[in-house]
Amino acid sequence: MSDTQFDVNKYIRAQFFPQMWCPGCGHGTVMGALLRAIHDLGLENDDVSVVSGIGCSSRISGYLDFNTAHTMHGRALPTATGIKLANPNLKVIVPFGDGDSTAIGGNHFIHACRRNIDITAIVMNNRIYGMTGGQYSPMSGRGVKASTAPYGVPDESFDLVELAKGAGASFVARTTVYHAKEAQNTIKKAIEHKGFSVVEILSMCPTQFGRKNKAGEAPQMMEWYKDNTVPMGSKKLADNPDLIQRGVFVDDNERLEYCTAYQELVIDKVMKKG
Amino acid sequence: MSDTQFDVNKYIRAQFFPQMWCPGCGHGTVMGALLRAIHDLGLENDDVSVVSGIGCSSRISGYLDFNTAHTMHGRALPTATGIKLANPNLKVIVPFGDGDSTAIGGNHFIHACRRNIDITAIVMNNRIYGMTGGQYSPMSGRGVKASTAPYGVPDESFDLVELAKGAGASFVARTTVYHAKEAQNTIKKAIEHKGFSVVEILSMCPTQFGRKNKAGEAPQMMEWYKDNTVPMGSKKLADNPDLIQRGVFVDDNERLEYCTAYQELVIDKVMKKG
Amino acid sequence: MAKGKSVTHVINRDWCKGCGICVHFCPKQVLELDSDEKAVAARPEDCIGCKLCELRCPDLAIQILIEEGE
Amino acid sequence: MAKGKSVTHVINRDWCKGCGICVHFCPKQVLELDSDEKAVAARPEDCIGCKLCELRCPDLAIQILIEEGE
Amino acid sequence: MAENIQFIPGSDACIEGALYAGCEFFAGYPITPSSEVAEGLSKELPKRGGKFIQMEDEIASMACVIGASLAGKKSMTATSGPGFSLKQEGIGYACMTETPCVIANVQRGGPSTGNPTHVAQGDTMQARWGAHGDHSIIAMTASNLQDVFKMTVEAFNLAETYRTPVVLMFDEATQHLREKVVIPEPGEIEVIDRIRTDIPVGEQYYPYLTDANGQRPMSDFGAGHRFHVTGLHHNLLGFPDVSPENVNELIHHLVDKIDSKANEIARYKEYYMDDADYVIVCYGTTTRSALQAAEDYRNQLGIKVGVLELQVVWPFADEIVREKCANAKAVIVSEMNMGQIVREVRRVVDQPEKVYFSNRVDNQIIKPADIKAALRMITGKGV
Amino acid sequence: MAENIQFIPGSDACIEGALYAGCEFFAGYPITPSSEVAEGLSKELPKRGGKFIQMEDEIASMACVIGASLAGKKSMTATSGPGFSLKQEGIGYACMTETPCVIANVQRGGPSTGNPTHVAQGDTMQARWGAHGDHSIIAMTASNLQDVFKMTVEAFNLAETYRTPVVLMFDEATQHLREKVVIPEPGEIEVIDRIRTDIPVGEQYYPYLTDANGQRPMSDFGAGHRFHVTGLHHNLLGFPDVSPENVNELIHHLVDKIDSKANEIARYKEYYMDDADYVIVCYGTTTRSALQAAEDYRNQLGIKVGVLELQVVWPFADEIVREKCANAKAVIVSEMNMGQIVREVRRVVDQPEKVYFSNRVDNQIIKPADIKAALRMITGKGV
Amino acid sequence: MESTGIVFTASGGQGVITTAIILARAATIFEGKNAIQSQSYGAAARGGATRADILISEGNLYYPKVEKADVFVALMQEGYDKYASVIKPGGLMIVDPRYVTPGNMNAKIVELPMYDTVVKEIGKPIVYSVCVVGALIGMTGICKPESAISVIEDAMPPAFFDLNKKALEVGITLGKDAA
Amino acid sequence: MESTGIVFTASGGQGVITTAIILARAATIFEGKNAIQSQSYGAAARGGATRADILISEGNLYYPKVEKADVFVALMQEGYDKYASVIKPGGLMIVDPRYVTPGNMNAKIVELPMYDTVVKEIGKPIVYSVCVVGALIGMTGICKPESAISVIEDAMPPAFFDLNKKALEVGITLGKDAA
Ligand SMILES: Cc1ncc(C[n+]2csc(CCOP(=O)(O)OP(=O)(O)O)c2C)c(N)n1
Ligand SMILES: Cc1ncc(C[n+]2csc(CCOP(=O)(O)OP(=O)(O)O)c2C)c(N)n1
Ligand code: SF4
Ligand code: SF4
Ligand code: SF4
Ligand code: SF4
Ligand code: SF4
Ligand code: SF4
Ligand SMILES: [Mg+2]
Ligand SMILES: [Mg+2]
Repeated sequence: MSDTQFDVNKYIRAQFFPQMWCPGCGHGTVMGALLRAIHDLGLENDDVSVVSGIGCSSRISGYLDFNTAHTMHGRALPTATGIKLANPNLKVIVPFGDGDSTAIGGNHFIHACRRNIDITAIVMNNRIYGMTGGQYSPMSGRGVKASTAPYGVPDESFDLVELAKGAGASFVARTTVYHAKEAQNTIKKAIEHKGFSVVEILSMCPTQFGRKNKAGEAPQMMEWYKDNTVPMGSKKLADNPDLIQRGVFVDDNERLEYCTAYQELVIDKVMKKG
Repeated sequence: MSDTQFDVNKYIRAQFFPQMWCPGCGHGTVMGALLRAIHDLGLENDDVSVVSGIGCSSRISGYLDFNTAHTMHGRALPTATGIKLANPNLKVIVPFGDGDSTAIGGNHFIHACRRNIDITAIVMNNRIYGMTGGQYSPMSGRGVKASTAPYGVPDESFDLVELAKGAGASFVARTTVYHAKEAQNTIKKAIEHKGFSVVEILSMCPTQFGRKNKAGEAPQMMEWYKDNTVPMGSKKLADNPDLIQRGVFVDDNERLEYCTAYQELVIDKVMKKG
Repeated sequence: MAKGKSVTHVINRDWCKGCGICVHFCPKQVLELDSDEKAVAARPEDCIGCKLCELRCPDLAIQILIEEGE
Repeated sequence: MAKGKSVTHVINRDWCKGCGICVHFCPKQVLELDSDEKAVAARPEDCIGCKLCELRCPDLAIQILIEEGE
Repeated sequence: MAENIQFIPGSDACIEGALYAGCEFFAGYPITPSSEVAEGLSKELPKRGGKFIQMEDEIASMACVIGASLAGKKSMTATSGPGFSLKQEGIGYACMTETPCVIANVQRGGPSTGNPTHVAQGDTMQARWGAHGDHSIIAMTASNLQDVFKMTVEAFNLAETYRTPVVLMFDEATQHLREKVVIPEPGEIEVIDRIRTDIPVGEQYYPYLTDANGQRPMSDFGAGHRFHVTGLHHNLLGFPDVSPENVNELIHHLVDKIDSKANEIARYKEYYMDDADYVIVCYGTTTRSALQAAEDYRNQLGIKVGVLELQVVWPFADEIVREKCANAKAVIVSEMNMGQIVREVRRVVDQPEKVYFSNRVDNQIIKPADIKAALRMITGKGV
Repeated sequence: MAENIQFIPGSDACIEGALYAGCEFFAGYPITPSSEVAEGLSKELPKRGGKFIQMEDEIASMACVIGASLAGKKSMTATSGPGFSLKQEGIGYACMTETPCVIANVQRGGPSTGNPTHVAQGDTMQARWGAHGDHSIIAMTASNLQDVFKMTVEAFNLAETYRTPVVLMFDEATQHLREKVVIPEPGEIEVIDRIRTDIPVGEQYYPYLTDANGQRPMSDFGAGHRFHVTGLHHNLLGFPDVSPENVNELIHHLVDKIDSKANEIARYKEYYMDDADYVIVCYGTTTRSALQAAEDYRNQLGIKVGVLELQVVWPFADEIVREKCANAKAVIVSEMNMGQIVREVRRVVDQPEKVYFSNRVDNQIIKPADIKAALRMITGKGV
Repeated sequence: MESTGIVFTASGGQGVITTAIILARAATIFEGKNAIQSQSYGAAARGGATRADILISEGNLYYPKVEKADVFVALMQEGYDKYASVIKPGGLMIVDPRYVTPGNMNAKIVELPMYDTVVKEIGKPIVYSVCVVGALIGMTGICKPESAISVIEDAMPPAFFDLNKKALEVGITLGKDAA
Repeated sequence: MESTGIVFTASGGQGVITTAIILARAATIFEGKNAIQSQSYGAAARGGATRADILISEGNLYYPKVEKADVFVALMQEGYDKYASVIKPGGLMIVDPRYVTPGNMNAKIVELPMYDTVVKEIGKPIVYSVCVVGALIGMTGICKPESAISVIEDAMPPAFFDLNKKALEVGITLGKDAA
């Protein structure tokens, strides 16, 4: 644990600041929470690898002074899996968009959950494809307006927490950019967790989602998360079941982590045999 | 509902029989259950489309006298989605392997669950890649021996029922080839269900899984399913939580089906507007 | 045999692959594999017409025909 | 201002994009956007050092420095 | 106005073309700079009872389009470089199963994620060779928006005629610029509908039997001619058959049905070619600058430069290009890549050594000056 | 025995080669006929502390291999046609990010699912052009198992030397037949290890800066030179830079670093070429029958037939092939496809009209008789 | 056949692409000319200077970017700095002094306070882009006012027609006065 | 350099590929010759006739399939029917009469009751494939018995060595007797 003062400059590539995200883009808040969590954990820059896909969110890897890879759309997790398995000493963190993680990358997401490889996935969920101009994502939800859903999205969204649970993730949490401190602490716990951890952070895209859905400017969109989320199991849910729950839904330390499993069940086993 | 006598010849392409599956391959039993369910429902051959991927299991489409497509490995569901959305009158059934559905096809699987498109997915789960020579699948489970896991599989398997639930499927069931009548009835219910339905049928591959795992011949492997599964919520679970549950875990008719959603929320809406 | 019923075991020997499933699970030990490893109804008179063999046969090789009365 | 503490608002004007988040959510209305649409601490004396502005700023543009005592 | 004149971007020209051709189904996954095609069709298709679906990725989109086509709908998808790479397996399946469909690949800077908002022509060879195994394919381009419209209509026509996927190789520049497009009246451009079998339901239908017209008439899933489709080597009934004779015949069919019809399939435009001493061979956006260079050389120097614009790039029109270049003192191939079609031109002309290459790979539209630089090098004169 | 002689299938020869070269990581997804490579490495790698992982699909496998390589491990994957198509986007990313890795593509009958258990060479052009955007690639083959071993070692060497993905274009026939392989002692064949930077940790490291040796030394994730990797056009530091100058330079680098080194990268074998009047150009399994045909013609007819076996097919060795074929009365290109490398040969030789094509596309190994039929056609004599 | 090339530069929200399209559409659809409009974005995905090009001609138009602009319109300093050199020697350069302080240029530089005029006379900054169309027409006669009005009528919701027409007229007056 | 081509055909479980490999390995590793072994499967993914080819030569070996077999060994009727025509005129054809009834062929047909002998003399059908190796050696001398024994020693678990050696000897005797 770090007891020094948090200095953002330790963690960023300052030459790229101000970053390219739009004014009020929630992704920046997530980045702040991530850096503070890393600071809280006292991790060295060299020991961290940040791997992202493609999307506004995924630009994050370029801004951070770690071992960083900006991969292909949807392929952050398998690339991160290669990095982690090749060098289990690295703390591997994968911050990526809702599209990157649940649309094109959905398969890698569920398999990373299943394998329980020690990677922290941070889904920067703005419920839209920000980068490509506001097409709907699997997280948009029915009725949302998007550039490919001028009459409203006809399909249901995933509940990412349920999906991760169903796929077997051993740490699953949800928070929002409004709850920035909570986000920081949740990410911290997730990184500490030995196994695959998923943190969904409800983020916002004022430019694409906000405008098309008359959701207001960034502060109003942040307000919405304040008003429409409650801590896990809150009593308010009884009255209003549409409220979104925040919290740590799964935190299971019993499940064998993949790199450990490979070491113990394969390498050690064959070495002992041999 | 059909009241005529079940005649297998009505549904098969007899020129390909005896089919190419190994002696005792469970996939044949699944095929039988499927055909009986179709017969029970009184469906006309012309009204049914069977779409599969690639694998021993997926050879099923070639054997059946419907509108059949043997697609690419993992791509049965999106192909079926195109067929169904283009012609919602067809009953579209997708029988495919555990590898086809949950490995390479895992993303399409969860998205079909999410969209709730009226397709019946029948996962012929033999816990192995039969066709390619017995490599492990995401359904094999830790410790299973496979041609790519000579020291035992290091990774955990999916619980397909949980995965489908987590992804939002509106009908989710599990049964086994031992419980052939139950399988028939479950498939029947699944086809009747308006929305995406998932039926996991525990099948067996004596050739690849059986031999490598000393699981005995086909009858012994079938026995195993008798001994190691129980109906959903059975009391036996208390004593032995490793037992696998069978039954219909989700059957939700409230959720809007995708073709209907598209018709009502998009086409009808714009037509009314226009 | 079930009272008042006559059961015929139609076994398609070209399709049967001798997996033994029907034999193993027949509750009445009606079936056997012959020397060609094909299923045969060795004791048809014991058959109760439960059709479990038909339902489980992976090769669609057995059909149980039940005629009521005599 | 919280007793015995001195709070400095370090706002990086090059990085601030004027989104207004810090302004909107400051519990004490300490912050404002100026005519360049940049955040400024208009009423620094009201600041309670809660750092909510710093935590939420998407542009890492605010830092709240708190010095104990005087 | 009698004429339907529009001033629209290339993406809209493509959408209008698709609708004119009778496109009823679109499945896609967004990617710059192709997304506008999806966006436009998400708006327009349901107005006509057609369907638009956004899939989870490009692979699913391609499979979905194939499924819809099997069910009888004229279907298309649109993508760009990375997505085009992902669709290759599906495109190969469409080739193998002879399922008509249209794939727009709006090219951007590559390789990899490259430069999403800028222009390139780096996927030209990929369109021909991107999928594994022997096959052939039709790929088309256009240099102005009227032709974007027209080639889109033609793409659907060729897909149905040859039962094959057709790739529209547009690029960021044509998609994003706006220009006048005259939308023809219905009937003005021929629209070829799916060629369906007239075998009565109940009789044996061979999905892969060539009829007297050289066509392989189709049936729709659900239309009563229950048949089988597989990506395995298959016989005329569509069932797997890997006997050497059958495989040999199948592979030849898949390649020959397109490559041997190169002259029929060819679409190209000639500008100032009658008396051209120098021929610029080009396709897509580069044509625009080639035309400028040619006119300037003619008008200002009296040097007879002609332009041969290939609108169908695959199958490559060997004979046509050879013939058109036969009398040229020099041929300049102009592309926004490191040299793709120039290989073909060198392969087919009688004197490869007179073929020069003028390119640009900095994701900027090739300029008239770029081509003039090549002309200056060859002719010794410049404007 | 002093020598380590083995009688093993091609898949094992490939595995032995990979282990000899120091492969430490394999990620893959099974597919016939490549699965044996995965199976063997799943057994052998952990014995040496290496890692094997079976991923959810080929796309994930390719990404995983790239990740492992970034973390400093010599890594490979193996696949076949359909999987090779799926890996194209990842291969392009590896090209763009200059990440060394080895991809074995064990070719089978295509297109699409085709004929998984039989042989073909239908993916030759795909290896070069399968990924979108301008890039180049190294692709190698072998016709006997000693060379399968050797080329596998060389593939790793070339991958590290040129910081690029290298494709091993084996086929079902070489993978499944068994033959004698002599495993050399360690050191007998040079093994090139990753060329790592000697910039001290803490100083500015440029991951894409060419040093005085023409190399771009690497660092591993975690080794202290924190750097960035992206598939966007990037500068020498690895950060996005889409300025036209930078893009132009990058694209030229990616293509030129390989294409301009074609002579250095080239590996080929000459048989009876010294005095050959007729040259058979071939690669992979077809070479075996070409050799038989050449020997029979020489021994029985005294007709001087030579064989030029290309072991590196990409970059195509333009100059070498031109030179070797210069004195031939006729050149026969023999492939198990509809004509892929023959296009290159025609492109590079001085007299394309003397290049003949002998093929087979029925998924059977090309026979000596097939090549002799071509020789008979050309020479008028037969054996 | 000679063509006229106009380059606009502005920041994302200023609607300069709309300006360019209205002009180009007026020329093509209502005056039978040819026109091409294209735009480019900076390296930045968001924000930064937008550039819109139009070329108008009685004849054919090929290369779609303006290589040498007859008219350059700058509504943003960053864009001005980046693109001003596109102007033809002696060309016409129109800037809105609210946003742009032009430097020394071999061009006829006209400072038109378009934004302030719109705010003053109409009060709705949203019609700024239409006012710019008017100003250009007023200064150059690049197309007939009626053509631009027809485009507006065609393309904009009727409720906004009067407002836009007014903005156009305000622009024309401003332009004419400066011409 | 002349080569000897041998084709085996059997059903999946009969281990004929093992037979072929033992022979080829003996020839290469222990006798310094060249050998190639290859196999093919029918169109059926499962079951059906397996065919294994080996070519042995002192010189180079190229095309890996046997085009004309010096020796043809059939342990299964379906395979016999399918592949028997590969035999060279006058070649040696060995069949196990338990499984195969040979037709008329321009070849020296030898019926060796290998399976029955194995069952009788050893009792473990698993060593059938090694017995076939022995029979071939016995009849043709294609390699030295010691070489085959060395291969067995190398490749098989020691616990089974005696059993396999015995099977080899049984086969050799059977072969020699028929030679
Ligand atoms: C293979 C591929 N397909 C599509 C794209 C285009 N693309 C880039 S980012 C993106 C979606 C981004 O959405 P998300 O992940 O939610 O990130 P956001 O921009 O919203 O932060 C898409 C579709 C691509 N780059 N590559
Ligand atoms: C793109 C692609 N990757 C891999 C394969 C190889 N392949 C064919 S079937 C199969 C797995 C089959 O397993 P499963 O779906 O469980 O079916 P089973 O054979 O067990 O019934 C694989 C990996 C392929 N055909 N295509
Ligand atoms: S478009 Fe949306 S997601 Fe992208 S930077 Fe802007 S606000 Fe953020
Ligand atoms: S290999 Fe397994 S899955 Fe395939 S047919 Fe045989 S028993 Fe069935
Ligand atoms: S279950 Fe079917 S295939 Fe198996 S033995 Fe009985 S009849 Fe034969
Ligand atoms: S019907 Fe029942 S009792 Fe009769 S043979 Fe079949 S399993 Fe046995
Ligand atoms: S939150 Fe940050 S960027 Fe937004 S106005 Fe405040 S300081 Fe500026
Ligand atoms: S620290 Fe708290 S009180 Fe002070 S300015 Fe920030 S938000 Fe306002
Ligand atoms: Mg998003
Ligand atoms: Mg399986």
